This record gives sequence, structure tokens and C-alpha cells, in this order.
Amino acid sequence: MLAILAQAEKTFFLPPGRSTVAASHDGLYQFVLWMSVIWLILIAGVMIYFVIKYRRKSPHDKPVGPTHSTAIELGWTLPPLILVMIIFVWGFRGFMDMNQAPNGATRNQVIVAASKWNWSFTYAGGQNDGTLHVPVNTPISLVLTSSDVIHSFYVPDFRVKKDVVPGRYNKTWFQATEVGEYNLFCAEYCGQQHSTMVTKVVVQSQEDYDAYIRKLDEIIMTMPPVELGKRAYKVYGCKQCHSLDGIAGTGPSWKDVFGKTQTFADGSSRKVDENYVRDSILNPGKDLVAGYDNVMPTFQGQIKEQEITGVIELLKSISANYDGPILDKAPAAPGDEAGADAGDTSGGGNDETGETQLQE
Amino acid sequence: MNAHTNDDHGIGHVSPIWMLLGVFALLIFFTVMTVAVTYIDLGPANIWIALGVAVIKATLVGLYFMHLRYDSPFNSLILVCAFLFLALFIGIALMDTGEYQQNIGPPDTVRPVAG
Amino acid sequence: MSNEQKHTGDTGHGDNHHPPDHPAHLAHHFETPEQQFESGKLGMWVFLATEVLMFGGLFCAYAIYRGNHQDVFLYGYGALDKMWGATNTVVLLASSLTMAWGVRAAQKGQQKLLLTMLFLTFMGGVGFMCIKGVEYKAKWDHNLFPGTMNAFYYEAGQPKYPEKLEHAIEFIDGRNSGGNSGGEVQGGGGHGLLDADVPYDESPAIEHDAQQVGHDGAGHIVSASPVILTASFGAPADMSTIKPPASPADMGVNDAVIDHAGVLTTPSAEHTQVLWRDLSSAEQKKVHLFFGIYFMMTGLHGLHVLIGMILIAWLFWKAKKGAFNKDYFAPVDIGGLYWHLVDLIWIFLFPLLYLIH
Amino acid sequence: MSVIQDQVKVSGYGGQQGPGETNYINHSKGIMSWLLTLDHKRIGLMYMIAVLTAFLGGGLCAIALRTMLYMRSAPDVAPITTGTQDVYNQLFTLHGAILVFMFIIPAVPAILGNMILPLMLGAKDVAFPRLNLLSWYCYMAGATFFLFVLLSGGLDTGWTFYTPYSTSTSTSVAAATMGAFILGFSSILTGLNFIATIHMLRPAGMGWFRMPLFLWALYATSIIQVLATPVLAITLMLLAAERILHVGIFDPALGGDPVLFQHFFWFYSHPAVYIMILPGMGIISELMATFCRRQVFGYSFIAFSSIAIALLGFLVWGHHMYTSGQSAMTNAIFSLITFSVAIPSAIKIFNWLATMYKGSISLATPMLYALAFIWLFTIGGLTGVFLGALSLDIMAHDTYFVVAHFHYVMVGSMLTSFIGGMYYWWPKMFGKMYNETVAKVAWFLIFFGFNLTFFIQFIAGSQGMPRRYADYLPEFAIYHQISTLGSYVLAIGLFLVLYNWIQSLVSGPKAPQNPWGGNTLEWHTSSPPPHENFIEDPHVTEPYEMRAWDYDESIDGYVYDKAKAIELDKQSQH
Repeated sequence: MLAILAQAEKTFFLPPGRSTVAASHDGLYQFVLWMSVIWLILIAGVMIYFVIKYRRKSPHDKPVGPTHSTAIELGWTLPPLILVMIIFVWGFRGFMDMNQAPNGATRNQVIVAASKWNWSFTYAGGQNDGTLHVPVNTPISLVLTSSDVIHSFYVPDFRVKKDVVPGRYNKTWFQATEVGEYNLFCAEYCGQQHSTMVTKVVVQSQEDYDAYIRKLDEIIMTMPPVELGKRAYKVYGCKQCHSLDGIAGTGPSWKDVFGKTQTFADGSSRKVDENYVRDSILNPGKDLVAGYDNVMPTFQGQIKEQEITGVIELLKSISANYDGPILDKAPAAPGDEAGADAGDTSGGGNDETGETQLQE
Repeated sequence: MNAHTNDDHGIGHVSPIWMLLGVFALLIFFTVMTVAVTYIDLGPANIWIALGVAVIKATLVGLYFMHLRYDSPFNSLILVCAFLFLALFIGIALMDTGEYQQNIGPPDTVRPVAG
Repeated sequence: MSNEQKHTGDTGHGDNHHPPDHPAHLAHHFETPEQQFESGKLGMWVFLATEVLMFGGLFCAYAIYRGNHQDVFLYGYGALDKMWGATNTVVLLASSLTMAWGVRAAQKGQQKLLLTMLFLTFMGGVGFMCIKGVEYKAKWDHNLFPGTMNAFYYEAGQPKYPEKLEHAIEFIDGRNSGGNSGGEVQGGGGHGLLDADVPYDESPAIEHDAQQVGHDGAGHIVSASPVILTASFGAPADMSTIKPPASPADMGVNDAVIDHAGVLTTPSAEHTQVLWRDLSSAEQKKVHLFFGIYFMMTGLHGLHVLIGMILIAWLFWKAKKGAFNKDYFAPVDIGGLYWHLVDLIWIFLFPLLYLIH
Repeated sequence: MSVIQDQVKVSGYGGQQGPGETNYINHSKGIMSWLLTLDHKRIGLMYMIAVLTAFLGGGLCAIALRTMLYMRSAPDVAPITTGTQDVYNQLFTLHGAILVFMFIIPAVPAILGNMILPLMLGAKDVAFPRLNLLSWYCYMAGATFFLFVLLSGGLDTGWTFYTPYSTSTSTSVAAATMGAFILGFSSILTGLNFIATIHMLRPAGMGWFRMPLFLWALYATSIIQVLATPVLAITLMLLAAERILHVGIFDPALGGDPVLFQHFFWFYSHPAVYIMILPGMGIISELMATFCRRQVFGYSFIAFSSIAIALLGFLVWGHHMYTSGQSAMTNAIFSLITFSVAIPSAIKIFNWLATMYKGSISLATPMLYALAFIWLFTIGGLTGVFLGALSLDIMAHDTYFVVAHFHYVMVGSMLTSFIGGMYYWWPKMFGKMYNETVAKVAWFLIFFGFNLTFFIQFIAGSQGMPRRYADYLPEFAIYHQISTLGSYVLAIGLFLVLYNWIQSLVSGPKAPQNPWGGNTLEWHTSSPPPHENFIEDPHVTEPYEMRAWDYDESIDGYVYDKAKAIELDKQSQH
């Protein structure tokens, strides 16, 4: 217990600040903390002193004390009043710094898409990942969107938190000051697996960051479809609800599903083929498998064509109901002018992406 | 029996008939007026006129039909308090939602068809 | 304590402590009839305050949606009938008059007049509910139900009932354009539908929203975000470009909507008659909200009218048994307060719902 | 006995009731005499049984969820399953919903308020006894709905019902909102009754400023109940309409605004926080006066600070929404008003301390709870200053810091004042004394266990532990372990209190009319009071003028000297 207090006391209970706004926040925190400690000692001290000094000597006691004094009463409202006004102004100024991104932050805009129970970060070039990578000492502007319920973007080390509200675009920003990996939590209760909606912010030097972005660009063009499917499985949070081992979760397992005939909630049925998988990703409520709730958000506009192909190939590869061929290299995506035929090198490095899970 | 209650006025204020009818006539007049005003276009003033007329009508009902004018002032205070808190509630909520409208876009504009 | 005691108006305590002049209607814990009367009134007023705040929540929802989506309200109110609303106002005011008159009769001990007035008040309630029924029927004939059944209901960006929607648009557009320009209405409705039928084809809306935001003077982030969002999701450039407006009307819409950035202001005169095609696609999807709010407000009010009618029927029954006299008429007075409050709320509902301009 | 009775006739009243007299408990018999009673004391007792049962239910949820969190702290624990998460989510939701709607809000007004308010006014009953009974039935009906929720798939929205999660989850949200809606009516009826009673049934000689401070607090509470609860009612109705009809007002998928729901919800639920704490503050004022045996210092400041807290409490709801995307201007306004609420709260603390100055302080069990209240409420209030400050709240919002803060206020402060009040009025309610030693041991366990459970959560929250997490990163394990151990100590303390009370009912010694020497009017009648509350009209003086009560060893209680009281009253008028 003492060890924890000693540990926590080093940073005044807070984790070390790793963003530009931390200094102002932590200063106010310390001010209020010490003010509170002084008040608490004062109040408890007076209380205990009076209990001892004026303890009842006999049940026949009939003490008489002062009953009112307007001067004293008005007098002792002043110190708290002044203190709270100082704290208000201090807190408000700190908040405005946290709220208003500096000029230039929009150059490094990241779109944070939250869904049950997954984070997905889209960088300015359209690359997409399940962990947030940012360059150090650079203001980063975040646009927060949710496709289902309210989530909240929370990085304690950066002192940043903003709710991710469906149907609108909240914005926040931060500027990390130290290279390292930090926890990123969902702070607004969002249902069953709220507590696993945890990922990392990776703060890198500008060179490492640039290399990371380049690698993201390559992955989608070069990775074999099954590997790309596995990556999408993690990045888009499919794994929160769909298992690969046959155990039903919030949604049906992906094992052996390809080629199987599914019965839907409305009684109809259909064989799972490429088109069905595609429909299920883009319009999940359309053919709902019997026995499951309609809770899956659409990935329309987020998932790329190559990734859908990847998911399809992944499903084929783990299905006993399918014995056809499996694509082993990146296909040429229709309408994709840049990387149509660049797919003959296999991308490694998928172990560096999508490690989004808690205690994995 | 209590001598006080045998008094001709009984408990509470008895409204004369002319007053009830007069108030009713005024209420009808204002109703006709508020409908008539909608046929004239006064821009943003229309809604405020409509609400103003409604407040006048509500005040008439409260003061005379509901006897507030002759009642304990505390009863009026309760009603005024209710409206005051309501105004604060609506006012602050309206101000805030108005301020953040800029953050609300139609959800589908973020989802163009993927390539 | 026995049930008999309860029915004699005693509050369950033994009556051996009643002073000899304690009238039967005076509960044991009050000293004088005045005290009991004033307590009852005070209690009722406090209750009325809770009613005001309860309706207040709906008024708040109304104010926020009307303030932020002017045209949706201007459009949706076209389905309502101003004259029925006005008639109902008069009916309710008249029943308020008879109620107040009834209280006067009770105060003066005029038994017959009291019964007449209570009966008239009750009939006022019946009349109000009948007219309300006629109005609701008119909505239902055009599938304007609250919630998922509403003709304007959209699911995943698509109209849920395309045919009913077309019919409802025809109905409201017809009324909003003065009911005499059927050809124009057809055109407007048809155009809106065609647009909506194309999946995710919100191109005019994108342009409209970007423009609107820009005009609102919002920061860079705001105006930039839709563009960046569309671009950054890897969509080919031509997907985010804007289709040429399908009709000259669309061009007009953009200008008209930009005007109304303020809260609770009304657009200029030429736009008070809003047609379906005048609404942005985002607003088209919110029209069903107007009906949700309309039905919630009038429904809750209607429920209060019903409760008031039950109350008045009970008063009538008690009065018939001769329960009231000039020393004891508190229930009539207090029941009357409730009835007047129902009237008072309607006084606000009427201009807000039926007289949108 | 006859000596004492004579004394009553000559110089006032005191001592115990005669053996042949009936009291409100044995006045009439049979289950129907309870279920149809209009007697405020019996209704208070029925409330007590119902509310304490709810407390037990909500408390067991708390123990269960703390145990689940402890089990996640093992170093080699397996990844959490969705089933475990579901159970956890249901537990914290039911814990919150049951304890907020069915325990904290009704506890003091409906139990102690019903019991004591008319007695303190020297009245025979509340203004509307039938409404009072109806309020109890509303409570039971609402409780039935929650029971139905328990049996029909539970509830996993959190007690806040935030949309759009609450409109999309498959659990029994509609039944729970219906239950909370009906419980709201129970609360409104109680508040309405108290306002009318305090206005109309004060006895001759009791002006507004001769009213006990508990009544001022209940009056302020009632204002909030009456003005805020209807907004909750309409909010829940809209939520139900949203789920059943998909009206869309709060649902972004249908063009609605989910943040609007938060405005609606907190317009009620922030003032509701003051419904919880204000009556507790009223109890503390009574305890401070009686157990220091002297006039309260700064009576009018304490009285007006209750009203000020009630009114300002309506204007601070937005401080629950700093991170929701509420506009910066709105945030600033709400932050400023939030800080202004700190002032009346501070005034109360200072006045209670000043009341102890030159008093004769007895450390009887109720007073121990009052002292614990000051400690816990000071911590709760000071950490509220952290949360009121905009920049600090951004960091602390929805973390264990907030959890600890509101438990210090809503549980620490409110629960200690409630238990303190129960001990204080226990002899009056049941005519029995309790075992003082057991009571003090239980007090210590509660005080120690509570601080152990929740103080550590301030640190966990500052370190960034988000709330409502069924699982957590290993670095937070130690906080959860300590907190869970503390909660066990707290639970043992609470069960000991229960044992203490039951034992008192079964075999407690007979209580005197006035065991503490208080002068508010409930001590002017026998313990327990007769059906009609007072055999003769009580003598109304300054509520905290206790010098007319003389200690009598033979009954271990205080006896009234009316002549002296009249003399003292004359003095105070000059």
C-alpha cells in the first residue's frame, strides 16, 4: 500500500505527461490536490480537536456557545470563493488549449472510426490500421466518428479524451512529446466488450513514421489475399464477434461457413458465396443469419476492395465446405489505377500491425 | 359550524359571470387573431407573435379561470418557477445544440462507395 | 382501521379526537376547512408544476428540432389542418369556461347549474377527442404514423416504403402548394424519389452540406472534413465529385437553406411553402421526426384530456350524490385547475404545431 | 411510572408511555391494517422494509462485481469471455439503477422523512395521507418492474441509459424505464406532500425560521423532486417510444441527436444528486445540534444554503457532458456555476464545525456517523473541485476518479447520514434501544472499509483506469485488489448494522421518550409515538433550545421542564 502511494506520489497520482497540454493540466491538478489536502487536514484537525476539547463531561451539561455571526459567516465564504474562481479560470484556459488545435494540426489529420468494439485509424493518405501511429512533436488532429453507439477516445498519457458520437464528427488533437507506446482506451460504456476496446498509440520519430506509412501502402498491394484477410480480420474488429475456430460469438464463426447454406432470420436461405460475403460486409442487416442479432455495423466506405477479397479468400481457406482454389497473390482491383499489377511480392511484416488486443 | 364559512362568499374567490364571459370572449378574440396573423407574412416575427399571443391567453386562463389573481401568491410563484426552470432547460439545451450543429453532418457523406 | 372509516372521509385515525365542530369532510389532521382547502390547492399547483415540466421536455425536443431543421417543420406541418386545430382550441376554451362557471356554481351552492356545467365540460372533452380522432384518421390515411410505420421513414439511407412515401409526398406537397397545382407536385415528388432510389447517391447533399458549413463561418476543420473524409477512404476521385444538379430547383435549395443558419428564425417569404424537392436529402430523412414529435405531443396531451374527462365524470357523479356544497367544493375547484392546465398546454401546442410559418 | 405521569401533568412531559396505552405499531392489527394504512409512520416503516431490501439487492450486486474484478487480477488469468463480460455489465447496471432509483433517492425522504417530518411539525399527519400511501404503492410497482427486468434478460445499459446504446441493446430497457418512470412518480408524490405539509401544517409558534433544519433540507429536496423528476419521466417515455416505435428523436441513425438525450437525462439526474445528499445534510444538522447539546451555529445560513444548493443544482447538469462534444461556451458556463455550488456546501461544513465549538460533544453512535460524514463529504466535495475544473475533468471523466468521487458523496456521505439518522431516531421509531458496542464496531468497519474501497480508486482513476471495465490492464491490478478487500470490510460492517437493528427489535431494552436530549418536536411525544402522534399539543420553542430538558438517570433519558422552556423562550425573544 505504501509502495503504491510512494509510486503514485512521484507523479502526484498521475501518469507522467507525454503531450504538450500535460504541463498545464498537471500543474492545476497539483494545485487542487495540495489545496484539498490542506483543507482536509484543517477541517479534520479542527473536528478532532473540538471532539477532544469539548467532549461531554456529564449528561447534565448545558453548554452555551455563539449561535451566529454574520461577519464570520461571510468572512469564511471568501477563501473558498476566491480559490474556486482561480481554479475555474485555470481549468478553462487549460481546456481551451486542449480543445483548440494549433494551426497546422489539420495537416496531420487522422480519422478515428470507432465501432463495437474496435478502433480503426485512417491516415491522410487513406491507409488504415488498428493502432494509432503518430510522429513525435507534431500536432495531430483527430476527427472522431462512430458507426454504432457512443465511444470515447481516451489516452491518459496525453490527457486527451473526447466522446465519439455517431452521426457527428467530434474533433480533438494532441501533440506527443516522447517516443513510446501508450494505452488508448474507450472511456464511454459501449456494450458487451467495452473493456476490450483498448489499443495503443505508437509515437515514433518522423522517419519511422514515414516508413510505417509506406509499409501500409505496400501491404494492401502486395500481401497475399489470405494474409490481407487475416489483417482485415484484426484491423476492422471482425474478431470481436466472429471466431475462426467454430465457436459462435456475437456473430457466427467463420470456420467452415464458406460454401455452407445459411438459414436466415426471415426463413429464407442462401449458399455462402463471394457475393454473400460481400453483401454481409457492406449491408450486414440484409440477410441476417437466424439466431443472431442485427448488431453489425456496415463497413461500406471503410474496407477496401482488396481487403474484401482477402476476407473471402480467408474464409475459403478455413472452410471444409469449399475445395476450390485459393488466390495466392494480390489480385488487380477493378478501378485501382495505381497497383493493378504490382502484386508479385509477398508482404511480410503483418505481425507489426493490428496488435490491438488487451493481454493477448 | 365555523362562523367564517357561513359567510356569503364561502371559501375562495367567486368569479362574477361577466368576468368569466369577458375572459372567454378575449380568448376567442386572440385565437382568431393568431390564426389570422399566419396569413400575413411577417418573417421571423410570426413565431414570436404566435408565442406572445399564446402567453397572453395562458395568462388570462391562469389569472381568471384558475383564480391565480385572487389566490395565495405562492401558487403563482410555483407556476412561474416551473416556467422559469423550463425556460432555462430549453434555453441552454437549445443554445448548446445550436452551437454544435456544425459538427453534425449527414452520416452517409462519410461513406462514399468504396472503390 | 376499517374500510368503513376510510369511506367516510376519515383518514384512518380514530375520530375520537375530533373537536365537536369538525365537519365530516374535514380530515382529522387539518384544523379548519380553509387550511384543508388551501392545502389541496397548493398540492394541486405543485402537481401542475410537474405537469408543466413534463410537457416541457417535449417542448424542448420540439424547440431543438424546429430550431435546427426549419424546413422539416415547415414541410411536415402541411399535413396538419389549421382549421381543425383552431376549432379544437375554441372547443377547449369553451369547456374551460364551463368548468370555471361550474366552480362558481359549486361555490354558490347551485347544484343544478353545477351538474349542467360539468356535463358541458365533459362534452367539450368528448368534442375535442372526436376532432382529434378525425385529424389522426387523416394522418393515418396517408400512412403518417409515428415511428417505423411512417411513410417518411428511412432505413439505412433508403425510404422504407417507397410507394407510401410517394403518396405522402403527393399529399403534403399538394397541400403546401395551395392544393391547386397538381402537375408541379407530381414533378416535385417524382424527382425526390428518383434521387432517393439511387443507393448512396447523396452527391447534391454533399455539395449542399459543404457549402452550408462554409457559409456558417465554421473553422477549416469543419468545412474540410467531408472532403477529406471522402478522399481519404480511398474512393476514386470521381466518386466524390458532384453530379450536376438534377433540376434548377436544387440550385435554389442550396441558397435557401444557407439563409437559415440562425436559431428559430423563419426563412424569407417565398420559401414558406416548402415542397419535398426543396428539402435537402438529409432533411428529407428527418421528416418522419416531425410526425414523431407531433404524435408524442398531441398524444400525451390527448391522454391528459382523457384523464381530465374521467376526473370530471367522477366529479359529476359525486355532485349528483350531493357531495358538494358552498362549504365543501374543493374537489370541483381542484379538478377544474387540472382541466384548465390541459387547456393551457393546448394554447401553446396549437400555434407551435398548426401555425408554423 | 405514576410519578413520571404526574410529572407530565405538572411540568411538561417525559418518561415512558403507560403500559395500557397503544402506539402506532400495535394500534390496530392484521396485514390489511398495514396495507391500507394512511398513517405516515406506518407508511414510513413499510418504506423502510422495501427500501432496505432494495439496498440489500443493489449491495450484493456491488460485492459480486468487486469479486469479479478481483478475480481478473490474477497474473495468469485467461482472456475474458463474452459471458463474463455480460454478467459484469448487468451487475454494474443493476447495482447503479437499483441503488440510485430504489435506495438513495427514496431512503431519507421516504423513510425518515415520512416518519419524522409530521412529528417535527407537531402535526397529526402529512397533508395528503392517501397520496402518501399511493406513493408507497408506486414504489412497489416500480420495484416490481425492476424485478421483472431481473427475470427477463436483465439490463446492460448502465443506469444512465445513454442512447443509442440503450435503443439498440436487446436487454429489457423498456421495462426498466417503465420502472424508473413509476418510481419517479413515487418520488414526486412524496415531494409534493412534503411541500404542502411544511407550508400548511406548521403549528402555531413555528415560523419558517423556527423549523428544524432537517425540514429545511427536506423542503429543498422536495422542490427538486417536484421540478426535476417530471423531466426524467418524459425522457424515459421518449426513450421507450424510441425503442418501441423508433420515433428517432435520440437516434442518430434516424436523424436524431444522442447528445440531446444526455441533456434531458442530466437535467434530472444532476439535481437528483442533491435529492440524495440534501436530506443527509439535514440529518447531520440535527445530529450536530443534539450531540453537541447546543444551538446550531448559523441557522439561517445552513437553511438558505439548502435552498441555494437546490436551485443552483438545476443549472450544472452540463458538467457531466464536458467531453461529449458540448460546445466550449456551454462547458464554460456549466463549469462556473458548478464551482458556485461549492460555496453553500462549504458554508455547511464550517457551520457544523462551529456548532461543535464550546459544545458538550457526546460520541454516541449517531454522532460518530455525523463525524464520519464530515470527513467523507469533505473528501467528496474537494474531489468535486477537480471534476468541476474543465481541463481536469477531461482527464478524469468516465474514470475511477469519478467513480470514487460520487461514491464518496452518494454512498459515503449519504449512507453515513442515513444510518446515523436511523440510529438517532431508532428509539423514537421502535421504542427500543440498541447495543452501543456493536453499533460502534460496525461504525468503525464501515468507515474503515469505505475509505479502503474508494480512496484507492482516486489513484486508479488518475492513472487512467476507465470505469465500467470488466477487465483491465495488469498495472491496475493492485488498486482493484485493495478496493475489493475494502468492499468486504464495508459489507461486514453493514451486515453488523443490520444485525444490531434486528437484535434491538427482538431484545433491545425499552427506550425513553427522549434518550438524546433533543428538543425538536418528535422528542415531545412518547417512544414509539401514539397513533395520533401527540396526546397533547407539543410546546413549540426554538428547535435547538435544549436547556429545558433535564437528564434523569432513572430512565437514562431526558425530561422536559416546561416552565423553564417558557422562561428560556421569553429570554430568546428579547
